[in-house]
Amino acid sequence: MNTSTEQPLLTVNHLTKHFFIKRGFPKSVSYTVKAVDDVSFHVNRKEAFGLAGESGCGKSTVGRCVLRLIEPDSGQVFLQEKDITSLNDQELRSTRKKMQIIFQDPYSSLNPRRTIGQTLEEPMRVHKLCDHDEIRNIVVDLLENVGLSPGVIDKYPHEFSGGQRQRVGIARALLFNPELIVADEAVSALDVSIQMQILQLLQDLKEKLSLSYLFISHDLAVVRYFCQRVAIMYLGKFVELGTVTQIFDEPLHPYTLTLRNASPIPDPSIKQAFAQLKGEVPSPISPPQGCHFHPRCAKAKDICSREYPKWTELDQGRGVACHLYS
Amino acid sequence: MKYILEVKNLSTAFKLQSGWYRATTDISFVLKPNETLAVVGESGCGKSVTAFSLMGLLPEHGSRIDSGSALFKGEDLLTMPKEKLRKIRGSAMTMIFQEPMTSLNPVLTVGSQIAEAVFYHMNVGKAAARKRALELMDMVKIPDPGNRYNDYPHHLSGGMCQRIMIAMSLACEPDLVFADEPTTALDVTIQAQMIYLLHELKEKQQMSMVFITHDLGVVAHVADRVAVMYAGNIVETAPVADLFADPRHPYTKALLKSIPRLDKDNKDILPIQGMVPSIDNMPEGCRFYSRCEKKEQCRPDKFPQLLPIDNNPNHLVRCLLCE
Amino acid sequence: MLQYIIKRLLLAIPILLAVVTLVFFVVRMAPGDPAQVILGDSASYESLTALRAELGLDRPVIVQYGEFLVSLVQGDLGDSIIRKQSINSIIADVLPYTVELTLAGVLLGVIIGLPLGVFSAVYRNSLWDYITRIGSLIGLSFPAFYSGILLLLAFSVYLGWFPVVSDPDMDNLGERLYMLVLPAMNLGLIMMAYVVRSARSSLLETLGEDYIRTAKAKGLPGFIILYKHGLKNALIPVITIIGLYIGVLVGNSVLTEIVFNRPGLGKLILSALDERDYNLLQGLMVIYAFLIVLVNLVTDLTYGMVDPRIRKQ
Amino acid sequence: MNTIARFKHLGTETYHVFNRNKTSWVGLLLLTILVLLAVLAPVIAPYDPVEQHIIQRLEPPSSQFLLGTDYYGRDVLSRIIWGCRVSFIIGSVSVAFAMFFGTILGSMAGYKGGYFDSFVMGVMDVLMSIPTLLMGLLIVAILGPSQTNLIIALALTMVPRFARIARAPTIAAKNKVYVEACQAMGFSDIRILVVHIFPNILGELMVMGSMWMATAVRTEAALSFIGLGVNPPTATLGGMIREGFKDIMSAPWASLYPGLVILLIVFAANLLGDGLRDALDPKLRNEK
Amino acid sequence: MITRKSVLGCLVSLLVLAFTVTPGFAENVLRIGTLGSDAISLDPHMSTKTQDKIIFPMIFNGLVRFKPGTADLNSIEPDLAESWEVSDDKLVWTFKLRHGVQFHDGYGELTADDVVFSLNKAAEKTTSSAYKEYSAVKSVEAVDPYTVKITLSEKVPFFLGAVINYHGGFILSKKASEKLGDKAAINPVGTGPFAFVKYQSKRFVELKSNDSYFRGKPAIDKITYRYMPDEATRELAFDKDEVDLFYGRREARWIKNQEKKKNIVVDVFGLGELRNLHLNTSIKPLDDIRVRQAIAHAVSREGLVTFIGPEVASAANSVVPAGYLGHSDSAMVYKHDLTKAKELLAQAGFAKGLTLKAVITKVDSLRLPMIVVQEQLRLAGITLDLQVVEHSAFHKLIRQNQSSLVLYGASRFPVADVYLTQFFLSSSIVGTPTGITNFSHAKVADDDILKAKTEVDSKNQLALWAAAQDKIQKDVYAVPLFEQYQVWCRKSNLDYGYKLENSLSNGPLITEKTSFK
Repeated sequence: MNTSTEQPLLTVNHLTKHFFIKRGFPKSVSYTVKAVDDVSFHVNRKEAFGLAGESGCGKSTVGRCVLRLIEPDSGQVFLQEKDITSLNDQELRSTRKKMQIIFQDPYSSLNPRRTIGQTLEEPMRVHKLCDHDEIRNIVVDLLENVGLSPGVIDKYPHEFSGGQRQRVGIARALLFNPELIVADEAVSALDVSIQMQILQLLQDLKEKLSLSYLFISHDLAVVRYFCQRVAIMYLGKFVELGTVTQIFDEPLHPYTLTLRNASPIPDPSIKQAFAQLKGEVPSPISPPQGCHFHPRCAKAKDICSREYPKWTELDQGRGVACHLYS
Repeated sequence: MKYILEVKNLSTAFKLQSGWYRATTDISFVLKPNETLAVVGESGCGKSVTAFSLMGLLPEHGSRIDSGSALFKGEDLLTMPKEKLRKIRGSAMTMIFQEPMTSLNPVLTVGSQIAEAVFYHMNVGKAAARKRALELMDMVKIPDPGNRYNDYPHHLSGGMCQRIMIAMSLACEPDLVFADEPTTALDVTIQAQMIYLLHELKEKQQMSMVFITHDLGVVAHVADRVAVMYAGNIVETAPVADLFADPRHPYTKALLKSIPRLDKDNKDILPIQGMVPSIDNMPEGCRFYSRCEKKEQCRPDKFPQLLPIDNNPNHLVRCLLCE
Repeated sequence: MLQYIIKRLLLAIPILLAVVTLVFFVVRMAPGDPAQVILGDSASYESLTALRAELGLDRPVIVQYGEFLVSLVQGDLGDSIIRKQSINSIIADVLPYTVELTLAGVLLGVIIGLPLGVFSAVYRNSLWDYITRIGSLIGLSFPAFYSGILLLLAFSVYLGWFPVVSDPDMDNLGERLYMLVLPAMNLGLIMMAYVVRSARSSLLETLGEDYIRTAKAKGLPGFIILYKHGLKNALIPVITIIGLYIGVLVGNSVLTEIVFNRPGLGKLILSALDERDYNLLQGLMVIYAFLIVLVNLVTDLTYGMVDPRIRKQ
Repeated sequence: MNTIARFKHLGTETYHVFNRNKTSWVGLLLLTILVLLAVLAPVIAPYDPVEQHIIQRLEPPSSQFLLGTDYYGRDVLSRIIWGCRVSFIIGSVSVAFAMFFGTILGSMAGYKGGYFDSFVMGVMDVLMSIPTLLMGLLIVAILGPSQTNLIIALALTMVPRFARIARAPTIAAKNKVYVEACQAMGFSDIRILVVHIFPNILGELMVMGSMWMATAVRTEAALSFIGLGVNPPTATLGGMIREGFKDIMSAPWASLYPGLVILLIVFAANLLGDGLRDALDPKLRNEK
Repeated sequence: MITRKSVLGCLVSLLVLAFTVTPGFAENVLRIGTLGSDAISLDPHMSTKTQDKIIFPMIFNGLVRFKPGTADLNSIEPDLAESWEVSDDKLVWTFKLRHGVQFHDGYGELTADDVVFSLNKAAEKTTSSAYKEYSAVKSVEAVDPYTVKITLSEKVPFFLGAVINYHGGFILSKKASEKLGDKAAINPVGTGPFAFVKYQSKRFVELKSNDSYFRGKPAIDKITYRYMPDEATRELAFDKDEVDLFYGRREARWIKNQEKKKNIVVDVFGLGELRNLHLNTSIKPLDDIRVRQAIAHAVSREGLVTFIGPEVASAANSVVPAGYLGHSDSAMVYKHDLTKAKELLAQAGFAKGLTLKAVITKVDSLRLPMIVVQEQLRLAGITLDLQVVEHSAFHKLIRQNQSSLVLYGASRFPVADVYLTQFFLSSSIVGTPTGITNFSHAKVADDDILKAKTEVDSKNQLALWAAAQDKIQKDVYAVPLFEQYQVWCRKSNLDYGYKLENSLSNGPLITEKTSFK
């Protein structure tokens, strides 16, 4: 698993993104939401890196900042050696071919008024990737790759089921032969039986095309199944990072533990202690002082309410941000 | 009374462009007092439609109940006068919905929405209704109910709103609660709290519950018995331990094999191939036929019945191979 | 709340200023000459020039604009060119007529329109719904002057119930109300059409919301669901429509005033236009723009009253 | 209740809803007839619309003059037919202009956001705080009454409305995931706007187009009624009412018939717009 | 929803009121429905608008007046002046004032000072729009409180016209004018049979009887003079007994309809207003006389008279109105002849037709006939591109030389000189500093017009005027179209107290003798 000798495909250093929102009637107040706050990680080649956390923790924002669909406030994102945050529009467009995204919602991520063929052929036309006559062949190949028959090419998105649409979304992401795919809750909207089909497809493609994934999901079981390494986010910050076995079998951070314990395991013979969980996810507008998790933490100490814990690197690329370990 | 609810051969149809189509066919199940039945299935399998049919909440236009009966404490919900059903609804039989934020009226205070249920069913004054609402809010562990009473839904988090919904559904001490994916829209830590709360309340209140969900993990922790639905049919129903330990229907088996688990390395996961047939294109025979592992041993044209297996009246399966 | 109102009014200042500036220059681009209006057809070139100088119309437009702004800030719209009367008092004379006409129109429209819209939504796709919808669409299509003419023909000429000239004595309340009936009805019927339509569609939309389902699941009586849960939410878009309609209403009130021979801002603006009374025209446009800004403010405040999501955060 | 929603979604198509909505067919039919009348005016109209029969002034409807004659002894029917033509030209051309410029401004503002948005919408707000009719009044008074000036006046009053109509769905579409997908694909802003966003707001624009065409026809009639319409001897419906109004007692046909035709045009356009809206709006679609 | 009940209550009460309230009606109140949407000015020296001209003689007097109901220059009778004398050279006029004439509102007795003040005001450019009429006045002096002497610098064709109860001739109270200052314009104080009470802009002027009027207490107690710009409204208001007297439509068809009604008398009277079609010879191709002749032949007077109706209009044969001193019946008139018109056009090089641009006012009395003319010209192959504009814009555009044809005409003091000077003298050409209303840019008759002004012998004077008219018409600087009379309708029990044949003010004179029978 240790690939530290090789250069990572994606390196993210101290990524930060704050949103300003105005709210209120009659008096409006501006708030700063630290959606992503000083986040660093890397994704190795042919690796699926998971990003897990509850809604509003900023995991999707990280994914979009990596692609610069959202402009990060500070920090760098390197694709190999290229700093994406410093590219101009034109350079960005060509670099984006190496990084693509699969969205959560297979219903809204496809333009309802364009056929599958149009959706897939358009980027190739725009970027003049190949000869006009070849386009169709490439698309057909691609569709076969994602498990769709070429006959769907003239159909509209509404004629498809969710799973099929997600396959189209994947095909679109593969158009430019990318190296990195950001999968933003790519299977969350799908039914369980379809979920696995898509995950397997992604897995196969990874092998076949040497892809890497930044896999964003709230479903820990899916992350465990699909990823090699995973980072847990809480209110804009990483709380823990490590391999899936490390994180899910021996969680260090109390929040990771909480998450793990709260996820119901489909086995009635295992009794889970749901009763111990308390508190709500605080609003990202006003996160608690000190460690964001301390009001809900069973092991909170005095210092937890005062200082945010430093990120501590442990062995084998494992890291945690908790006063218990610093 | 042996059963609090006894549903027989319920079929509900919807109107599409090209005619009426059945969303659920031949739904039969029973519910004992103080029992939780989990109805599990993928989206579109008809689990919510069943609950709405029983609650009388189907849209007035474009839907109809084709056949069946549903005895609630001995009275048929499907044929009783509307006004009588309305009086049962919200008092003896209530429902919790999936989206707590949109299911609460944005322009009314949450407290008044709870009190309203009390006021219209329990024949008490406004002050008493308010008092009862505060009690209920306390019961569902809303901190500082006195102040929260006058909050509007948008002031509260999703978890809190769901607690309000639960309080509302328990206002008149119902005998039966339908919970339609009550935790799906919530974060996993909040979901766990909610599962625990429902469990606790059920112990306290002595009620039966139909818990609709697509999450087998949740099922494992809330249900006494499970009904698995597929494409508008119940395909298997069994006590929860039996179902997980010894699934008999090929769909149940495949489903259990296809879900990743957090506590294990998922080496042996196998997805179910193929797709659910669409409502306007249902096969004549077994609806799972095209995706079934053992379809070579089966015939496509015969529609299987829901029958006890191994002579166990608590474990029913709809499968030709098991008959 | 007061702070909010003040803030909104302050925000309206740039809009008003822009309107005023636009109108000021636009009006002066129009051919025509107030001096000619005052002196009549046979005035000589000399006397026209002399009068223009006396009226200060020969000075650079930018200077006139500056003066206008200065007096506007002091709340003074200046004097009418043609009549040498203060515009404030000219407008104050007729403003009550227009305001009472418009208010009566809106009230009438809402009072009749809202229940009809609710009725139509509740019994949707019934014969009555059909009639109401077609009727309201016809109402919406009526040019206000045409409906006015028809009303005038029917009620004043043939039935003789109402006067042809609705020019009441403002001190006589009875006469005032009596003469208000037909013009208000004209505005009200058109207003009603808008209200019926928006009330119907917004109520229908509301009735499909999740919380209505919740209310049903609670076993509440039908009319409680409709009024307590449905209507209050459905009112919000209706208020928007009423607010938006004010622009149409102003236009319609001008036409109504013409047809019913009623004094008011509309007739005033037409004669100011005819007489090229620049100052009066400017003043009127300022008043109109201000009224519209005011109506928007009232609309927003009403939202706050109806919708707690906007009220406090 | 996603099951039910999905069932209803299945196979619904604009055409079917439009088809089922009989009233919108009535609107289309009515409008078609009126447009045909207008287009074929030179063929259909029994008389030259400006030809005066001074001796037969204000004659009641007869076999010679089906809808009677006006103040100058001109055939009311012929003038109505030609008046329709003017109404349609003014209505459709002004809406087309307003739609074109309004859509460009609105969608650019919505897509770009920021200061550009604030500025454009600020200007639109200013234009909107002058009521339509008064705006028309001012402009026609300055430019002088003529068909072109009327079109300019009407278009100018409608530009901000279309800008608003175009802006909101542009913002909504901008936040749609598929637009984000386009950005991820490296498409230019213009391409996204034109190819991906615009088709999605086209439906709404068509609805509003027919509704505003109704309004434009009505406003034109109102301006003509006030006397700021098209120059004589051109027949306009509003102008006919104005001319006829003084003889309303003795010769109601000269003003009531043209009024009825205005009503018909506006009603038909509204009916069509209503039908289109029902057909295009998925929310209302389920109601029928 | 609390308001709902109360508003409903209001509505119900409205309906109840609708059935119970009927418009008030008091005896001896004369309700007049006039034209125009508002008073332009209640200063008689300033306004030349018809709606104001009508009301002035009710409030004011002149030194002399036409016998009520006439406009005959020979029937001028004393008004505020008891008598007058004129020097042999016709340059010095001495008026003896009536004693004991009281101004309204207690502004005291009329004296020579008031007359001097008023006439000086009328001659002053800034305070009068009629100042030109007084350009020959050298001085106005008060000899004693009851004697006024006026000295002229040159002979004037008909000087009494300047001191008659018309325009600049009205006598105002000096005291009131000084005291009221700017407000005098909306608070007129005169000596007439009716005194001003109040003015409500766009609505009405209210007058009350001047009980101390020197000719006796008026029979009418009160006058409401209501502005009703819309013709149909005036008519309907009369039908519904909301007015007793109103400005009617000057159209025969309409009059016939009115006469069918009971309780109505329609008065058709002079002075007629002449409508001339002025051809702007400074605009091509109207500099070509053949084109002008073609237009003259294309226009059909008979058609226009038919259009308006022979009862209220007659074909005009001169550019000076009939009945004016100096009107000539023998001036050259082109007959309606389409073939000839087309021939002439062809000769001028317009065989395929010709397009002319013209503006016309929104005012019906000019616009409506212009549309008939437009159609008549169309039949001859001349397209008239007509732009309808506001009345003041109409005049502005004419003065900017934007209109090739101008249909215009108005009533003036009934002497040919007034008309010829304003419309056909080269110093009156619009666009020049002294320009007034010479829309044709006519120069051809200058000599005759100027000579006639000072011609002592009235026979020669008439001949000069006739020559002028002939020249103007022969060269087609203007085409005389028709004369249109005044039409007023009154309740049949309303008696003016005199026989109404002509009126200088376009409306019936309401005198102390006017009464309800």
